[in-house]
Amino acid sequence: MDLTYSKEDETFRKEVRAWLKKNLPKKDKAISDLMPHDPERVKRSKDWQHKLFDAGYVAMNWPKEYGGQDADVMRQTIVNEELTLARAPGLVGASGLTMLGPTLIQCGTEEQKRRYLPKVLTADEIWCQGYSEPGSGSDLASLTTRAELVGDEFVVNGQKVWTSNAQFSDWMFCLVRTDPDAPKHRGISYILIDMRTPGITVRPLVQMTGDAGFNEVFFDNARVPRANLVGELHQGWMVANATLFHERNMLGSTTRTQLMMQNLIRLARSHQRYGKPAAEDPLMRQKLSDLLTRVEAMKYHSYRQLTDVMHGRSPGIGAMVNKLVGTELNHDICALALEIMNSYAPLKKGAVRVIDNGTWAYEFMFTLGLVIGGGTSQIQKNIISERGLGMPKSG
Amino acid sequence: MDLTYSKEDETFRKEVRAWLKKNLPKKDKAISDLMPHDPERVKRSKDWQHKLFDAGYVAMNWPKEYGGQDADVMRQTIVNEELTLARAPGLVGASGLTMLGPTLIQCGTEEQKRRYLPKVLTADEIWCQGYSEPGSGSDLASLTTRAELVGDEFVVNGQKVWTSNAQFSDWMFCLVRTDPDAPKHRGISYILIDMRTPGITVRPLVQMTGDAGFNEVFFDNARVPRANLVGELHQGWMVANATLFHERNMLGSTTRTQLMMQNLIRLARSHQRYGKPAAEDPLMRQKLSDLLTRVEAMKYHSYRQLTDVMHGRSPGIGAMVNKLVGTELNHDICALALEIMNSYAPLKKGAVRVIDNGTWAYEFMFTLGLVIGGGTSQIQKNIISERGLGMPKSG
Amino acid sequence: MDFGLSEEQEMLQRSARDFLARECPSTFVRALYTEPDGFSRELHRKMAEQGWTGLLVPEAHGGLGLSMLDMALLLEEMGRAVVPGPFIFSSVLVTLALMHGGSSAQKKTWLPRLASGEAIGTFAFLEDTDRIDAAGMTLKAKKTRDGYLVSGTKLFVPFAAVADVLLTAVRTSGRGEEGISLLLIDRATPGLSIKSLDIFDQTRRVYEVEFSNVVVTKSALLGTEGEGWKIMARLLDAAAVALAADSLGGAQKSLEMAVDYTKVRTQFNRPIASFQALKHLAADMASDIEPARALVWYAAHAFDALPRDASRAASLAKARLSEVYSRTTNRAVQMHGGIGFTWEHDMHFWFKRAKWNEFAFGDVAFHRERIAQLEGF
Amino acid sequence: MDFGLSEEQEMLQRSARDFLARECPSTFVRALYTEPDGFSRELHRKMAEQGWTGLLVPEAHGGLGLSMLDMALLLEEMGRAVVPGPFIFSSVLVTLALMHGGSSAQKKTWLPRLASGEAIGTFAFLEDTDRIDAAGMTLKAKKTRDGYLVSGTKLFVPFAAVADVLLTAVRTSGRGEEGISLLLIDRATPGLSIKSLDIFDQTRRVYEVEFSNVVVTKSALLGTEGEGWKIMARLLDAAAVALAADSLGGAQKSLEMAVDYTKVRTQFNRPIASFQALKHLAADMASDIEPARALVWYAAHAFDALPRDASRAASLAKARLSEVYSRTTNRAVQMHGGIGFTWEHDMHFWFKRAKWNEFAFGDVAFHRERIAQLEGF
Repeated sequence: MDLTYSKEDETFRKEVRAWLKKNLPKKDKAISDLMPHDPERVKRSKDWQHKLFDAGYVAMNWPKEYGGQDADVMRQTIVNEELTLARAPGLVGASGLTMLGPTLIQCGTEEQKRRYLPKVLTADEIWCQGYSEPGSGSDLASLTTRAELVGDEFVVNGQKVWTSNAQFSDWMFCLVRTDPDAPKHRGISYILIDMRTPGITVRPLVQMTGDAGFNEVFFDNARVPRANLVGELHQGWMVANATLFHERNMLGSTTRTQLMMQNLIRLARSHQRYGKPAAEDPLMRQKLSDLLTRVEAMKYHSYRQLTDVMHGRSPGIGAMVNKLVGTELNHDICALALEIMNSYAPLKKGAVRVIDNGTWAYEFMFTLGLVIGGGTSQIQKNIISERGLGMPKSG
Repeated sequence: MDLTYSKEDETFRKEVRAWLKKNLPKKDKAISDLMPHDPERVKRSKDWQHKLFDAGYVAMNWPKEYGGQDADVMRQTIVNEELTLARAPGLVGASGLTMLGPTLIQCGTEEQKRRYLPKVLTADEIWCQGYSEPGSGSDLASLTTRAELVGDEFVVNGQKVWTSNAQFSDWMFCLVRTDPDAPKHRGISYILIDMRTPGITVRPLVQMTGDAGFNEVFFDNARVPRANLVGELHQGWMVANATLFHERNMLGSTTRTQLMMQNLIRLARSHQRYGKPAAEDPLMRQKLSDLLTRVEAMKYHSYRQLTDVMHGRSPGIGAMVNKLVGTELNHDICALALEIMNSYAPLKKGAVRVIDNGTWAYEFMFTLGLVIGGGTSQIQKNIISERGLGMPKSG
Repeated sequence: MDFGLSEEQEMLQRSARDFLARECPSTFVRALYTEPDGFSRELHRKMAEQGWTGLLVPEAHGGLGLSMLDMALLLEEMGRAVVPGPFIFSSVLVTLALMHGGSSAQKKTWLPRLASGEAIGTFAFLEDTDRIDAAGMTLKAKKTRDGYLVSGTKLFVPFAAVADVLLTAVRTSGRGEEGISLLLIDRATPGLSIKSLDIFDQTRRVYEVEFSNVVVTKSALLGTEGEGWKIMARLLDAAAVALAADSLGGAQKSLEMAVDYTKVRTQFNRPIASFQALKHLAADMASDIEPARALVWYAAHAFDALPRDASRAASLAKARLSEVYSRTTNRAVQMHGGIGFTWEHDMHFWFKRAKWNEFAFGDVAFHRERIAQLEGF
Repeated sequence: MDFGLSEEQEMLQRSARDFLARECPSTFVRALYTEPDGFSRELHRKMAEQGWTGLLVPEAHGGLGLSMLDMALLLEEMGRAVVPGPFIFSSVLVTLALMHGGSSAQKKTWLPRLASGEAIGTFAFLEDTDRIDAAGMTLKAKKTRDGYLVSGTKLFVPFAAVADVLLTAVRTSGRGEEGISLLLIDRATPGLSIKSLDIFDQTRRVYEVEFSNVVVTKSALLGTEGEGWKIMARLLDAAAVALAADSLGGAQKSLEMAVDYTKVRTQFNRPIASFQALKHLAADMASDIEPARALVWYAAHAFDALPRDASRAASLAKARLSEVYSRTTNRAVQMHGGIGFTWEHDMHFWFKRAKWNEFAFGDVAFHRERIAQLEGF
C-alpha cells in the first residue's frame, strides 16, 4: 500500500494543473458543472472539449488508433481530478465519450469507428442516448419504439424520454424494436440516428428545478440507413448491455463529492445560526463529521477500485455500490447545507440575499434526479443483490 | 375533543389505583414484565390474575354471561394503564384472554364456551398458541402439522415453534392440517389440545438473552377428541384469522412505552457522560426529544383509536401501524439507553455495577424479538400496504 | 375522554376538500406559480365567502369564532391542496395577534376586514440573522412624540407585496424578550419598500422589507410597548401548529399521489404497486403519517384548551411534521420515478412546500431543543 | 498510488480464514461462551504458533515485525470468526505500548513472552466515569521511595482474570494530560483483586480491578513519569483501528450469513432471498460495508505511515464501523426471522459483539466530535 503518486504521475499532475490554470475559461468556473444549458454555453463547451482534446486530456485510455493514447487509468483519473478541482465545466460530449465510444470500439465496424469516433473526441458531433421510453423505465427491454426495415432503411416510429442534451445533439445512439414478435430481449437493435433526420421532434422536459435538461424525442417515420446498425440485427440488447454495465460500474468519481463537502464545511464555518457559526453547533458538528466520514470512505473506496483496475482485477460488488452510495451521499450533503441555511435555503440563483448562488437547493433537487436517473435506487439495489450477492431474481 | 375523563372514570381509576396499591405483590414490581419464567413465578402469576379477576379487573369487555361485564373499552383501558403504571407483572393468561377467548366467543359452541372460558379468566388453565412451524413463518397457511381424523379423534403429528409459555401451559389452541389435498387455506382446522396428552414433547428454545421464553412443541400421534374442534372442519383458517386480525389490530398499548420513556429520561438525567449528565449533552437532548415526540405521537394516536372504538368506528389503517411503529419505538428507546450507558450498557441483571438491573440491554434484545415475533416488520408492511393502502399482493 | 372530531369538524374538512378540489386544483396552483405575486384575490375572496378568513375571528367582529383545532383541520386541507397565498399569515397569525393584543379600536378596524377578505395581513419578524428567538428582533423603532420612527430591514416576509398591513416586530428598547414591540404598519406608509426574494417554492412568496425612516403613529402599537414578545411567543406557537397541519395534509396527499401512481404505472407487465420494495416504502410513509396526525390534533387542541402545554405541544407537532413531510415527499418523488422529478408533474409543488415548511418558524433541531427545555431534561 | 493489498497480505488473510474455520468455528465460540474465563489457552497458543501474537513485535524480540495494516487484516478475520479472548488487548495494545514506550529491559522481559503467547497482557484504563479522555484517568499512584503505591479502582478491564500483566493508566500528579503515567503491574501483586462484571457479550470478558495499596516498583513505569498520555493516545488510536477491523469482519460475516440463510429458507414456495424487500435490505448492508472497508485499510495504513493523519483516520474508521456493524447485525437478525433471535442460532454472537465494539474505546458521537476537532470545524 502506497498512497503517494509516482514521480511521473506527480509531474503529469503538475502539467495538467498548469495547463488548466492557463487555459480554463474563467467564466465557466462554478461550483457546479450541472447548470442548465443554453446555446452560447454549448458552443463554449464544445470549444472547451476540443481544446482539452488537443492538449491530450480526453479519452486517454482509448486505443491509439482511434484517437486515444492507450494510457493507463491513472492518467485519466488525474486529469479528471484536476478538472473537478479546477471547477471546470463537465464535458459536453460525455455521452459519446463514455457510452457510444466504448460500444463502437467493442461492437462497431471499422468504418463506423473511423466515421464517428474522431468527432466524439473533439465534440464536433454531440451524442445523446435513446434508451428510456415513457412506458419502459426500469423494464427497459420492454421498449416499443419501432424500427421497420424497409429496403435499406429503418423506418422509426415511437418516442424516447429522459434524453439529456437532445436539444443540441447531432446524433443519438438508440435502442429500437426491430422484431416485435421475438421475446422482448431478442427483438431489439442498436442504431445510430442523425438528429436532423426529418420526422424527429425534440420537446424539452422541464425539471422541478425549472431548467430544461431532459427531453422527449418523437419519431414519425424517421428514416435511418441500415448502415447505421451497430452489431447484428436484433442483437441490440447485448450491444447496449456492454455500455449499460459500463455506466453502472463506472469508477466512482468522488472528487466532485469531496469538493461539495469542502464547500459544505466552508458554509458551516461562515453561516451563522443563532449567533455563532453553524460549525460550532455540537449537533451540526456531528452531522458534518458523519458526512465527512462517508465522503472519506468513498474517496478511499475509489482508490481501491482504481488500484484493482490498474492491476487488471474487477472491483466486483465494490463498484456496484458506487452509484447508490454516491448519489445518496451527494443528496445528503446538500440536505445538510439547506438545514444550515434555513430561511436562506430555498433562494434561487440570482436572488437577492442568495448564498452560494443557490447551488445547494438546486443540487438538492438535481441529485434527487440522479438517484432516479439512469437506474433508480431500486434498480441499483436489484443489481447489488443479484449480481453482487447472488440472490435470485424476484420473478 | 375533550381530554379529561368523566367523573365516573376518574373515580374508577382511583379505585383501581387504590386496589393496586393494596394488593399488588411487592416482589413483582419491576420495570419490565417480560422477565423469564420460573415455576414459582408462574404460580404467583396465576394467583395474581385470579385475584385481579376476583376484583373485577380482567376481561371486563367480555359478555356478562361468559364472566365479563359488558364494560366499555374505556374501563379496561383504565385498568390496563394503571397496571402498567404500577409496574404490575403481565397477565400469565394473556394468550387465553386476548386470542382464545374472543375466538371461542365468536366461533365456539356453547359447550366449549362454558367449559373453557371461566378458567381462562381465572388463569386456572393457561393457554398457548400453536400456529408457527419451522417451515411456515410468514407463510403461515403452509403449515404441515397433520391431524388425521380417526374415528372420533384427531391424530396429531408434526411440530410447532415459537410457542410462548408452552412449558407451563395446560392447553394449546392449534392450527392443524386436516385435509392435505385441499388448497392450503382450505385444509386447516382449529383445535384445542390438552398439553398433557401423551405424545406431546415441549422443548425450550433459548433466546439470545439467555432466557427460555419460546418453545418447540412436538406431536407424535397425539390424540385429540373431535369435540375439541372449534368451528367447522377444514375452516380453521377463517376461525384463526378473526383473532390474528385481532392481534394485529390491537389498540396500541402505549402506557408501557411511556413508562420506558420516563425511565430513559431519568437515566439520562442521572448518568454522567464526560462529567455531566447525559441529558445536558446537546446531541442527547436532540435524541431524547425525538423519541419523546414519537412516544407522544403514539400516546395521542392511541387516544384517537380508543375514541374510534368507543364510537363504534374502525380505526382502519391507524391501527395497522401500531405494532410496527410501537415495537421499533421501544427498540429505539432501549438503543438510546445503551448509548447513554456506553461501557455499562451490556452488564447483565445481577452483575456488579449494573444500572437499572440490566433491563435496557435485555429489552433491547427482547424488543428486537418483538419486531420479529407475531409477524415480522416485513409482514406488517405487507398488511399496511395491501389492506391499508389497497396496493396489490406481490403475487 | 374524546380524542376525535365532532360531526361539524368532519363536515368542515369534507366541505373544504370539496371546495379546494373545485377552486384550487393543481392546474390552478400551477398557473399561480408563474404569476408575479403568486396570489389570487379571487380565490381569497371565495375562501372568505366560505368563512375561512374569519374562522378564528370572534362573531362580534364578523367571523365564525371557531377554534384552533378547526383551523388546523382546514389548514390540513389547504396543505393537501398546496394552496398558494398568505392565508396562514393573514387569517391565523395577524388575526390572532389582533385578538390577543389588539385594542378595541384596532380590532374594530382590522378584524372585520381580515375576516371578509377585504384586507390582508402578514407578519414581518425575521431579520438577516434568521433567528426566531427574541434576540433576533433588532429592527429599531425610535420613539418620537407621536409614535415611532422605524429604520432597518426585515427579511423573508411572506406575501408582503399583497399585504395591506405588516405586523412588524420591532425593538423599542432593551435586549432579549424585554423591549420588543409589535407595530401594525400599513404597507403604503412612505419609506417602506419591498423587494422580492426569489425562492423555489412559488406558493410561498417572500420579500425583503426595507424601513427607511418610516413614521408610525402611536395607534399602530399592538399591545403594550416593550411587551410584544408575550404575544409573539403565542404567535410562534400558532405558526408551528399551522405549519404542522399544512404539512400533515401535504404528506397525506403526497402518499396518496405516490400510491395512486404505482397502481396505474406498469413495468414488467404488472403495476409497480405490486413490487414489495415500493409497498414497504408506502407502508413506512403511512407509519410516519398516521401517528403524526394525532400530534397535530393535540397541539391545536392544546393551543386553545391547555395553555400550560401549548408550547411544548406545538414544538412536538412542528418537529415531527417537518421531518415527516420532507421525508414523505422525498419518498413520493422516488416512487414516481423520473416523472416525479419534472416540472410537468405536480409532485414538485409538495416537495418544495415540504422544505419551506421544514425551515420556517424553527427547524427540527430548534424545536427539539425547545422540547428539551420545556421538559426540563 | 497503490491502495491495495500485497500478495503476502492476501495470503495472510486467506490463511487466517482457513485457520479460524478450523480452530475457532462457531461451535468453539459457543463452548467458550459458558467457560468461566471465556478464554482458551490452547487457541491462544495455536495463534502464537501462527505468529499472530507476535505479528507486531519486532523480529529482534521474537515477532514478525509486521505492520498495523497486516494486523488489521488479521483482526478482520478474527472479527469474522468472532474469536473470544484478549488478543486485541495483549497482542495489539500492550504490545504497542511496550514497543513505543518500554525500556529495553521491559521490552526484553515482555515482548518475547507476549509474542510467544506465554504471557498475556491487558489494558486497565477505564474508571467509573467511563471516560476515555485524560480527565478520566484518576487512579492514584502515590510516589514512594522505590516506586508507587496504587489505590483505587479500574473498571471494564478486559480479560483481567487471565492476564499476567496489566498496563495500568494512573495519575502520578496534575490534571488532564499532564501527570498520567503507565505502569506494568503484575496481576499477582498483593493488594490487587479482580471481580467479574457479567456482560452479554461473553467473548469479551470484563472485570473490575481493585487496587488496595498495591506496591509497584519503579521498574514497572512504562515511559516517562507523568507523560503517559502521549503513549496512551497512540494506544487509543490503535484500539480504534483494531475494533474497526474487527467490526468490518463481523459485519461482512453477518451479511453473508443472512444472505446464505435467505437462499435456503423458503416461504410461499420460493427462497425468501427472492423477496425484493430482503434483497434491498441486503443491498443496503453491502452498500454500508464495501466503502467502510477502505476506511479500515486507510486508518491502519495511516497508523504506520501517515502519523499526522493517524488520529483522524482512526476516528473515521471507528465512528463508521461502529455504526455499520451494529446496523448490519440488527438487519441480519431480522433477515433470519425468529431463528436469529435464539441462543441456538449463532447470529447473536455477532449481534452482541457489535454492541460491545460500538461503545468500547469511544462511541460514534465521541469519535465524530473528535473528527470535528481534528478537522478544525
